[in-house]
Amino acid sequence: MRPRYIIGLVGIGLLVAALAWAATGLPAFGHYNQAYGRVAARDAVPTRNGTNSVVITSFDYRGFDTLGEEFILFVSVTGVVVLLRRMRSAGREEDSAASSGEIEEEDMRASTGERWLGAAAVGPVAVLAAYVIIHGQLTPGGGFQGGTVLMGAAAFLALGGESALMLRIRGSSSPIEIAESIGAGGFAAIAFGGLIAGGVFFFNFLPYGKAGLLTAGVVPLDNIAVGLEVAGALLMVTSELFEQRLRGGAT
Amino acid sequence: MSQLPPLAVGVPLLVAALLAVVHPLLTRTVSDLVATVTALATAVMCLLMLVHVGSGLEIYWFGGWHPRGNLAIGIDFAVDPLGAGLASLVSVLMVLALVFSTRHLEVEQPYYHVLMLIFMAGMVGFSLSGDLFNMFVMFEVLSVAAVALVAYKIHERAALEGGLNFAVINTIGAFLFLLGIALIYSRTGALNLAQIGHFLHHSGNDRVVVIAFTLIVAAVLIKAAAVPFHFWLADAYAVALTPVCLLLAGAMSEIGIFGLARVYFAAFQPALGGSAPVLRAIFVGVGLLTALWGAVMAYVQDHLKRLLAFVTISFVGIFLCGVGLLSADGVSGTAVDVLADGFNKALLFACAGIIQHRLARLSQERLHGCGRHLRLTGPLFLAGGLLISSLPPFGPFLGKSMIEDAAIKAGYGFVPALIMLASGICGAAVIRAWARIFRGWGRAHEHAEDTSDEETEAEANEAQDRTPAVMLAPAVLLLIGTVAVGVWFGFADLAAKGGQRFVDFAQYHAGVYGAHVPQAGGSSDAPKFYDYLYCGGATLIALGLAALSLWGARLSRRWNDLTESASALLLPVRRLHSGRIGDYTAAVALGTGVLAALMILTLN
Amino acid sequence: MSAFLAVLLTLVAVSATVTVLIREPVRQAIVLGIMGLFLALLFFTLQAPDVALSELTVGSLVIPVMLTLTIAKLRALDARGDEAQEDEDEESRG
Amino acid sequence: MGIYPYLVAAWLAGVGFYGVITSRNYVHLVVCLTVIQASTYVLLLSVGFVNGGQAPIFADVPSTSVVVDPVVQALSLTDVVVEATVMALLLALVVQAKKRFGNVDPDSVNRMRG
Repeated sequence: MRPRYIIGLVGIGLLVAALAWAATGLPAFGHYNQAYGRVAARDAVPTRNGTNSVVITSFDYRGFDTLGEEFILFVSVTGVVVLLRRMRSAGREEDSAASSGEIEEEDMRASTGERWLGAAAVGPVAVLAAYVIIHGQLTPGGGFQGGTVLMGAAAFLALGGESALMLRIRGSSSPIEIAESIGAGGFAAIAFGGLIAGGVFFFNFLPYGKAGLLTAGVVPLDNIAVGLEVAGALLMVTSELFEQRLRGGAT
Repeated sequence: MSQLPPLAVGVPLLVAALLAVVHPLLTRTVSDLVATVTALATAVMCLLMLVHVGSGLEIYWFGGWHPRGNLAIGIDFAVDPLGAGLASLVSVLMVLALVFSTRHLEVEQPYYHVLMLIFMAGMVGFSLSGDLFNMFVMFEVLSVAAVALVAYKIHERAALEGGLNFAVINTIGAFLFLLGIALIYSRTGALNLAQIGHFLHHSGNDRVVVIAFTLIVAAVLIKAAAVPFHFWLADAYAVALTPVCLLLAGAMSEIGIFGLARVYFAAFQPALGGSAPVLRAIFVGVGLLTALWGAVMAYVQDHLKRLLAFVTISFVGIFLCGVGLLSADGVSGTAVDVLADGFNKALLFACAGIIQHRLARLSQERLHGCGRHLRLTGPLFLAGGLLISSLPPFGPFLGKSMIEDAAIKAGYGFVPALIMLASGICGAAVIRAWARIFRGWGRAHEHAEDTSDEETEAEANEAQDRTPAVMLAPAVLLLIGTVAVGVWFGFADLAAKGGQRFVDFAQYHAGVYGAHVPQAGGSSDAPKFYDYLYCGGATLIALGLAALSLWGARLSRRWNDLTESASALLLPVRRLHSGRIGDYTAAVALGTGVLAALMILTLN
Repeated sequence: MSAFLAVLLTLVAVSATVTVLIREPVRQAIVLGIMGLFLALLFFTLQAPDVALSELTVGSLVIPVMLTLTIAKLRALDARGDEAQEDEDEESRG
Repeated sequence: MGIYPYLVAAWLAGVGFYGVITSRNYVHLVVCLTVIQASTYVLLLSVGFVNGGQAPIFADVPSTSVVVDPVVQALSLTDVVVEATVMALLLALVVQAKKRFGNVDPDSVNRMRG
């Protein structure tokens, strides 16, 4: 038994014991009773005419946190690009041409059935994604979930063997990259819009509407920006890894 | 209310996103220019904030969500002198780093600039934020950006290892932070620091609070790299691009210390203030251990950047002592020392970068005597070494003397001696490196095992024959800064007021809830005679130790046996820095567990 | 606390333990996906549909996909052997 | 029984730590990190739960009904997606590591660094 295991197990034991000990001091499960959450929930409807107080909380009350989170997304994707693509930046054209050649071979292995499945799945999934994103302030969902679903559409493409299309998305990867950057920048821009229109960073400066899609002021816009950002980010990381795999598979 | 606080974070983020959009249109020069100008603008904004806030407190509520009664609904930036000061330090160092990196061949636009800007925005946001979860978010932003920057040199094995260790340990730190937030939120129903503090002021201390505090402390100590959470640091700093090192060593470790101080004084002080003596003992103990550990490890390093990385760890320990005294004096002393030594460590890393640029390697053995022709870098490096050993009367001396006075005032009379020892050994390591590299003094091959050949891969692929001005100028400016901090005593008084403001929870709470916070009083008393003794002593230790290790063998045959046995004693400690992520994680788990046990036993 | 909730929590704990104990990456990715499923169910039961939706898409779609791609890449690199590694190095310097 | 969810969260954290410490494969290690991360979500969401509370979404329930805490949900909601890309960054590092050292064993660092 390596000394590391002993040290580690002792540490873990103490840590878990400490957490458990703290748990005995927490309010019993289901008896949480503090004002912040109640106020956040109660106010969402009257002040913003939205109904999903979770989304209102994360995009309006605590919008600045979400900005930070979005840039964590952004910066980690940039990191992935730095790590996986930068080495190929020299002569990217020939490179992507070459790898698309490899793609064709890969496609041959995907049965037509899978392809149809993939192709058939894309449309509905994309529509679902759009729905989830724009209804964020009303029903469960929003930019983060919708963006992920949107990326799922692309994943279906990949799984369905339509890698050629996926690669066309990536081969000239600027569209996704730009969409992603616009998502990140757009969110910040909306915050600046609040500064310009309302004199306060992240001020929710649009009319709150009565009911339906156009409520909660800027929250729907935020959701769309985040949706772009998330979909772009996840699509980029997966396609970078995908590309890596294809290159690896080659030769 | 001034709009500077959100702009200081929002502008770099927006520019970073735009850079990523338009990068196909930009040449390297343009993106250098854009990034540097943005950093400069941020620095100006932070300095304006610092001037504007004086020693008061200014609150900015995002989205205009002012608190209702006692309930903070939105997120606030609480701009106080020390927070604004740290933000200014960060952005100024960023400007210098970006200037420094304009001649870096490794750097590839635009990703590098995007990462650097977001890194800076994260650090600025962390030092201004007044909301616990927001601090966590900024913590994540700067960690992830830093990981990408450390692993930037993808074709170097060491860089990847350093990046991986850094990434894993800091991700774990983030999770600990989040667990702590969940616990404290369930107890207080608040995320705003002042509101948490207010709640705890009435509810008092209990086990949930203790464990939450422990977890958050562990997280920030991982970031600050205090023993035993420090292992990742040497691996990461040794391999990062030099301009990144400027920021890592000059600002990021300090960010962790700042986070500890902020979380304690603004949120947990009302509950834990009663047991301050216990906490003081814990923090000062860990701090001294870190200071000495880092110093000794620095002394035995051969690879220059790795040496400086351990110097950074040692100084983190000294900062932790200062903050851990949990007194206004300690905090203000630490503030001065962070400023002075932040510049100073950045200066040394800049010199290391120049050496790497000119001589394309970093192993002292392989550099022996090679630096004779670097007429300007040599003196700069020596000055840095002397300042590391807190040579009176310059910046590091002022900072350390304030910390030492605070320690003596708090009844820790033995702390100054140990700080003297630690900074002396660090100085010895640096000065000896200077003597070897720039003078060729002493014998080559003092170290049996040269562990660093793989890390000495050049950033510029081959040695350059002249030092570009954009590399020399930042170094000179950093030296001037280090010296100036000590020469103009205004810094000390500002820091004293800032410290007063920082530790005053009642005023902080009042300010967050809209009351006007008056300018803080208080001024620093000039260093006493024994401060000169301690710090001068450190310098003497540094010179003596350096001289001994260079020529000791000539004095007596005994010396060799002595060093032999000493390094034999040290071997187990060195083996702990194995570069293996499993070992490091085990150390983190043990450290957190033991910290929790200590707190449980003493605070409850 | 409802029995259903208790069962879900237990399932999460068990699947997490299994995830950690399995050392073979591909099976591990599958079990991780299952854990994501349980987590999503748990969050839904905890009245957190938003988080459940995120966890469902991320935990049982995105992360497994990323893992599989990575594993495939690593396998491919194994297949290529060292000479390929050399030219990668060249490429990265160029 | 009132603290069972918290204990599960603690267990997840411990198990994840164990996996990271004993891992011999970087991919496995990254997965273990996601396990630790799961513990944070379980803890956050269970501390915010209210017996008999509805989801804090008033599309289908009256705005007067008892709801669970939306704040913890907002906190974990964003984090779930974000951490996925952080994992991607780690995996990218792993792929590079494989390229450079030809294996994915965290213990393959064979020289003493000191």
